[in-house]
Amino acid sequence: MSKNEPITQINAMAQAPEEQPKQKSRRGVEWFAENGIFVFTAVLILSAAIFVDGFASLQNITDVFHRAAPIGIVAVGMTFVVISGNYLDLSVVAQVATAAVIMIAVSNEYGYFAAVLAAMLAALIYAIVNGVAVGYFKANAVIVTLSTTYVGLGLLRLLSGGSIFFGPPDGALAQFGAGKLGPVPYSALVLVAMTLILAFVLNRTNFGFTVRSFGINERATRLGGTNTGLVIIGAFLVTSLSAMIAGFVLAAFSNTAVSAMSTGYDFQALAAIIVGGTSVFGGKGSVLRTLLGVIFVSVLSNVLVLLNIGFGYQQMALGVLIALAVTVDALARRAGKK
Amino acid sequence: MTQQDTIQLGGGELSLWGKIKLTIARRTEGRGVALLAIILTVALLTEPLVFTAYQVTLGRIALIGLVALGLTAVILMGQLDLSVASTLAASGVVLAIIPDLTLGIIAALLTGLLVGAINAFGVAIIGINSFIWTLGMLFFLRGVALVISNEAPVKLTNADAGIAFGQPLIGPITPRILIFILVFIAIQVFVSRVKMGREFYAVGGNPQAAKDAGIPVKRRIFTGFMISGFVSALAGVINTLERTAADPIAGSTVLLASFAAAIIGGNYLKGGRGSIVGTLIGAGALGVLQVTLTLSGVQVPVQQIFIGLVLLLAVTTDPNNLRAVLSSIRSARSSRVKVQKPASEPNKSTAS
Amino acid sequence: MAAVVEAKNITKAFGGVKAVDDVTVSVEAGEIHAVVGENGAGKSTLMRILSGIEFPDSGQVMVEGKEIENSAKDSIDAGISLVHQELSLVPEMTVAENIYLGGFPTSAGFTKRKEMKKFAQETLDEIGVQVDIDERISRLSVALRQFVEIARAIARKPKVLILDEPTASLTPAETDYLLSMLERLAKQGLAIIYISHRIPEVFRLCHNVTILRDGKLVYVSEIKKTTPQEVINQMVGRELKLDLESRRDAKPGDVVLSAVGIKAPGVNDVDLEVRAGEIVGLGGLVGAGRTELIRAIIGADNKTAGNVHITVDGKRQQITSYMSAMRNGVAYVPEERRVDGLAMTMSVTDNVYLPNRKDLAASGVINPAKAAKVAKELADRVGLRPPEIKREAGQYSGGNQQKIVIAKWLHKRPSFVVLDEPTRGVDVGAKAEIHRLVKELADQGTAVLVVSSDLPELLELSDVIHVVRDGKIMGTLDGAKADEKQVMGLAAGEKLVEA
Amino acid sequence: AAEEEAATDTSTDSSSDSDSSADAGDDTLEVYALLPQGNDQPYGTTYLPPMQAKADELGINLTITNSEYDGDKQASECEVAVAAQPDGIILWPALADTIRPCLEAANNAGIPVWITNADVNPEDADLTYGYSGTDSYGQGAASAEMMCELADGAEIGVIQINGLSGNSVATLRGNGFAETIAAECPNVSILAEQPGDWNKDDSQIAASEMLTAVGIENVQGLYAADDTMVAGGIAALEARGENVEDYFITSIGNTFLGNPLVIDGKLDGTVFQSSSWDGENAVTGIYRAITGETSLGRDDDASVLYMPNPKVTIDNATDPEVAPEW
Ligand SMILES: Nc1ncnc2c1ncn2[C@@H]1O[C@H](COP(=O)(O)OP(=O)(O)OP(=O)(O)O)[C@@H](O)[C@H]1O
Ligand SMILES: Nc1ncnc2c1ncn2[C@@H]1O[C@H](COP(=O)(O)OP(=O)(O)OP(=O)(O)O)[C@@H](O)[C@H]1O
Ligand SMILES: [Mg+2]
Ligand SMILES: [Mg+2]
Repeated sequence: MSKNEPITQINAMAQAPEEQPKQKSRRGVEWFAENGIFVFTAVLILSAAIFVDGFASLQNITDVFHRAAPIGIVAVGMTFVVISGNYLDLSVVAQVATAAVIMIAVSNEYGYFAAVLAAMLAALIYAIVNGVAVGYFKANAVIVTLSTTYVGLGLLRLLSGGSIFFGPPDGALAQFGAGKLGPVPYSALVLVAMTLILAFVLNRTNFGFTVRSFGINERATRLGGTNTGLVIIGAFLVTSLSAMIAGFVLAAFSNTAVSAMSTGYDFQALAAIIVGGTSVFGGKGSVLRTLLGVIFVSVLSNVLVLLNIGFGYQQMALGVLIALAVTVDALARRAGKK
Repeated sequence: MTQQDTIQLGGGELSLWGKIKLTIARRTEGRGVALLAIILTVALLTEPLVFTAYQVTLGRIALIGLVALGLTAVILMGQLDLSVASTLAASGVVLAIIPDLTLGIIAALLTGLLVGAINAFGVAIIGINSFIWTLGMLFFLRGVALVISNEAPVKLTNADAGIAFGQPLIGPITPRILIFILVFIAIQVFVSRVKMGREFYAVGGNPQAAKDAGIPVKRRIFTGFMISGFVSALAGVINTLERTAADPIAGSTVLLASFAAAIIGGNYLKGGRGSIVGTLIGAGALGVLQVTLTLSGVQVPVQQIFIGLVLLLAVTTDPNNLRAVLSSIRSARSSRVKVQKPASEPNKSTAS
Repeated sequence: MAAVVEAKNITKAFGGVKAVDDVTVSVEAGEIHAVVGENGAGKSTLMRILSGIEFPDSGQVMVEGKEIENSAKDSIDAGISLVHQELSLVPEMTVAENIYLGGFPTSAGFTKRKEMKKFAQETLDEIGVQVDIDERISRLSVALRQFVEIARAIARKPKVLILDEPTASLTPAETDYLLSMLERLAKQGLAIIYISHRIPEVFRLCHNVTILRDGKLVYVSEIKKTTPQEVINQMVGRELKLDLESRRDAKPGDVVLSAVGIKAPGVNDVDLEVRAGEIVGLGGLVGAGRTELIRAIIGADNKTAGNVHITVDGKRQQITSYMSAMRNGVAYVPEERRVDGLAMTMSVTDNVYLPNRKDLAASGVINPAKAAKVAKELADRVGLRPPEIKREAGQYSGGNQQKIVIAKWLHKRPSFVVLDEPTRGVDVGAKAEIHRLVKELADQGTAVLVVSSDLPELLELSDVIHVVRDGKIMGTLDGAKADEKQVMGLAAGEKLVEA
Repeated sequence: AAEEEAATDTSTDSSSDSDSSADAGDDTLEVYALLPQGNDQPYGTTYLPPMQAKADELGINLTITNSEYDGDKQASECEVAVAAQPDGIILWPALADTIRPCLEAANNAGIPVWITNADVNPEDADLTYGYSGTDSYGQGAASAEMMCELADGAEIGVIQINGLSGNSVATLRGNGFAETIAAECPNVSILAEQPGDWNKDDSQIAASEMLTAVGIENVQGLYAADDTMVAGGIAALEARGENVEDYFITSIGNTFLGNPLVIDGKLDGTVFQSSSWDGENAVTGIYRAITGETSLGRDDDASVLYMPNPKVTIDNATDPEVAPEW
């Protein structure tokens, strides 16, 4: 080894461009770009509490949570697909409805256990079809999940006949749906639990790691010894299981289920993910941010209803919000670069 | 290495068949053509009415395809425009609330251009991913359409003009079909023959290279989004005129159908690859399929399942991907038949 | 004679780091001016400023005494043409279109395609490159792309031609061709700025040399008045004891890799063996199929025929897929590190963690402290600078990125290491270190297979050299005795003269 | 009464005399039914089987489309239907304002059109052979009348839950309710309105938020545009521990979900809507049009079949005539 010493020495002395410590202001701007959503959420909640009558009431907090829970559970799960660089899973619309209908229709006949099993089977099928098409056939996720939405909703309507199903008013499901811990409905506890679990899975497990690294560089991930097809199936499976749980929560909350009940969940969940700051290019983002995005969007909708502002304006506000969230982020980043 | 005059690095001369294969390999529309052929064959066998009533089929293709054509201009640059359906709805409402028809049409089309400019502003100037920015626009414009329409359909003041508009012009060709054809030709010529449009491919294929070569990338992005916005607005105008009223929640099926058409037609969502002809073929395949299913009276859920399966098939059969999947299946199979011979063969020379 | 192009006191900082610091360069007509320096010295940044792609913080660019505005278009119009370091072509456009990118000949906005093709063909003929002008770039080899890029630069009829490491992906034959072409162009009065890490090229081709170090200009000289040793010393900032030429004593052990009858697209029935402690080199021209061969061997791409076995600790296992290769201790340093090697926006730690995760977290739950510790050790081992394992891989210079790619594989003590062009675009210092690492691995008993188009490197490292042409091994040479002529002879298709 | 009429003419061995029928020279009549919903919604789901049964009975072959309330899609389906040259078209307008071109096209092709479920605008009625179904505006009005009765002159505040924004049934029912309240009992004031998207969960949240917004102490009544949504509104009140019986609550539908609520005394009144009546009479109507029993326009007696829309309260909720169907 001694013959190598001179070079080692040289290299130790040759200077690589050491990065200078960042200036304070730049740090600040970058911090803001990273954490703006926390600030915005806090500011929105604070100003709503001060200026909007009834916002801070316990009852209203419950309502906000009710708003946030099903869509939030879908969104935290879908974050995996987004981070893997696959835009979104449109088929959550079909999946949530399927799970809800199964939960009520099957449990009425065969009990909860059978219902959960059947719903899990459905979730698994969605995950495998979406995951295989995207992961192994390298098909575009938007179109794949669009087609599984068509097929899934078609099947659901064919099998359920589009009927509205309702559970017994005092069944366990209905009780869970109406249950609260203080002002916090059980469904919101489910959301929080899901967020914590999925945050752990994404950040602290090898599976989550490969989802992130796949989102950044697919080929390097594959050459790092990863079965990338399985990673994608896994990401879709997380999404599907979340959609299933969202379906359960929704079914429990309304104690009814119908195939059209989750219309719009696809883009609403994506909106929350984006407002939270997860990049649709993949790789960058977190489940916790998605939770914040969901809270932000839910609080905003709640406030607009409290102010009795029409639905059209609510949609406009959501649009402006998305634009604002990403603009601030982009401008802050640009300032950070200078 | 002595002085050479030329250096040959590529393949040599090709046979005729080689040339044909090369030409096909250079095109992107293969899957769309195959799908269209299958659908046409099936339609011909089961529901010939699709062809005898071809003006209806054409009308459906135009309905699906018009927005897809504009969208393709954006997709070629590696961008997305999720706001097309909302643009369609909003411009339709703008047309309907303005009593004067001409003024209304102008205002509606300007709305489309404005939307395109705002989209491009977000993408090119602020520098935001178009998927997100136009998602925001999707919600915003839907809101605008609901607000200015007072959340209800708006009847055209001059409904007769609208009905007249829906009538065939020459033979079975309605203005919708004519406009669709004209838009197709215009955009096709634009992206294949006009310098500016041709550069869309450069912007999509390698933005940095495009910029370095002095192509005004931002201006191209503006042009692309404004084309998309304008065409969506045009679709909104046509729909509103033909139906004599504007629906603020119109276009619920337009967004996804136009994406499907563009993708079946072989357009690559990351940009730089694809063609307007492909989009036309994709729209054709989807349109014929839908009309066939409607005509044969298949139950809607079954129709949905059908269309979903066709889409899934179309999107999973990219020839390149398919080849890769097949060969990895093959090698996975061969891997199971392990040669269990011990390492006893003589150290034969590694090369000869 | 007056300078055609002059960059005056150019300064450019990226977030506090001065990439270019008050640099002045001028080049005359007919002059070939070399700009050299280590990775990250600021060469590319300076060139991007010259060609109007990057804005300088201060300083000005003059062409024939006139200051030019800072925009890509103005620079092109003023006569500055840049051949980028990273290929800057549009993959789905044709050769002809790429040559005229941004400047399609038009009438009333419509492209004049016939004219464009005619001009493109003329330009290609002028530089003597044969390629189908209707072919899409995505279907061309790297070398061809490089020549198309050069054709584009020349098609703009520049006064100044800048080439940023044009030979990094070229074989000696192609390099040779390119250099004579440049000499010819210079004789016709073109001013040329030439960037390369290959010092011999610089000495063969250039009239003057400018050396950058850490963004600063440290040395300018006429080539005639300096020596390669001096140039290298100035680049690294101190005297470098040249042991690049040093060879190690190989003590090959048992066969680790044996590949028999490998066929794949571009690979034509190849047998190959690599022994423990042995470095086998694969030489040949670009496009010879070496990358395809090694990827087929390790299962990164599918092969159509053949068997591959790896023997570790007496256990002989068949390699059927990349996964099984990895399980059996194969490490792969790919050719294109940006695309295949690294997740650029992930930290060094994460990049190192990727192939080792099953090892470091058998349960599937990550232990960040352990991951960081391993990353730190490996970063130290490969001499990563700065050794900040939390930094994103993309923030490192090319040479250091390559070190990260190698570091990824060291934790597992691989039994068989494959390196494809391990030092392409890497500066001399980092190159020496990478060589040291490769030799160290072999000394520890690892079987090593190296693909290199850099002949001195191939000769320095290899115990055995196989020369590949048309997907076949055309000849095998003893690494200790072979010389450049023999390798090139085989690569270019000449008979092997018995050594 | 309408049902009896339809039942009387079941004998259909004679071929249709429709001059335009190209492919129905023999026993079966070809009819296109252009609907905006089908097996994707509870109403459509229970509307279709009686419709199909009636068609089988009358020897009609139905081709059913579902435009999912997309006016453009329905227009295109109408073009397809006209091109197919059936003996008749049943049309349930997705958007009343947008179907005139469809009617004109069918007319020009000599195909009779029967409107079901939601009538066309008055100026377009001349292009149709008749209408069977309910009056969405009237349903809203009926619900409002019950609210007025319940209020009985007292000054009360109510909140209003509408259907999906932009949907024409939602608009008509909402207007019917609000305008009738304004006209007949100005003592009732509508404090807030929000869409509930025909969903129970959405309306529950919207209702709860409206209660917060206007102050629950100011609210004595609740109206929702259908039973599913009113169930959500009731759930919102219950979730706050309110005694629902203290509130005046009305809606529309008398569905499987709403009827038990009426019986329980939670829902004070709803308006019966029979999906089977609707589906059957759509077929009966087009059959009349095809057989020439009615002609273009609304002049014949038989050209308008109004669905009886009885008000359902605790007094009659268990009567067999108003047994829920969907
Ligand atoms: N866009 C950028 N943003 C931030 N830093 C940059 C950027 N471009 C270059 N740098 C930094 O500027 C310095 C000079 O880089 P440059 O690419 O000019 O070096 P180089 O001499 O061309 O190196 P090489 O030999 O590896 O090509 C490096 O430290 C690099 O990390
Ligand atoms: N124009 C082309 N069209 C189709 N295939 C091509 C074309 N040019 C090259 N190829 C294929 O690509 C291969 C070249 O790959 P590559 O240049 O990586 O080879 P290599 O020997 O590994 O070179 P190196 O590693 O030195 O870059 C060739 O074997 C050839 O089959
Ligand atoms: Mg460089
Ligand atoms: Mg190679």
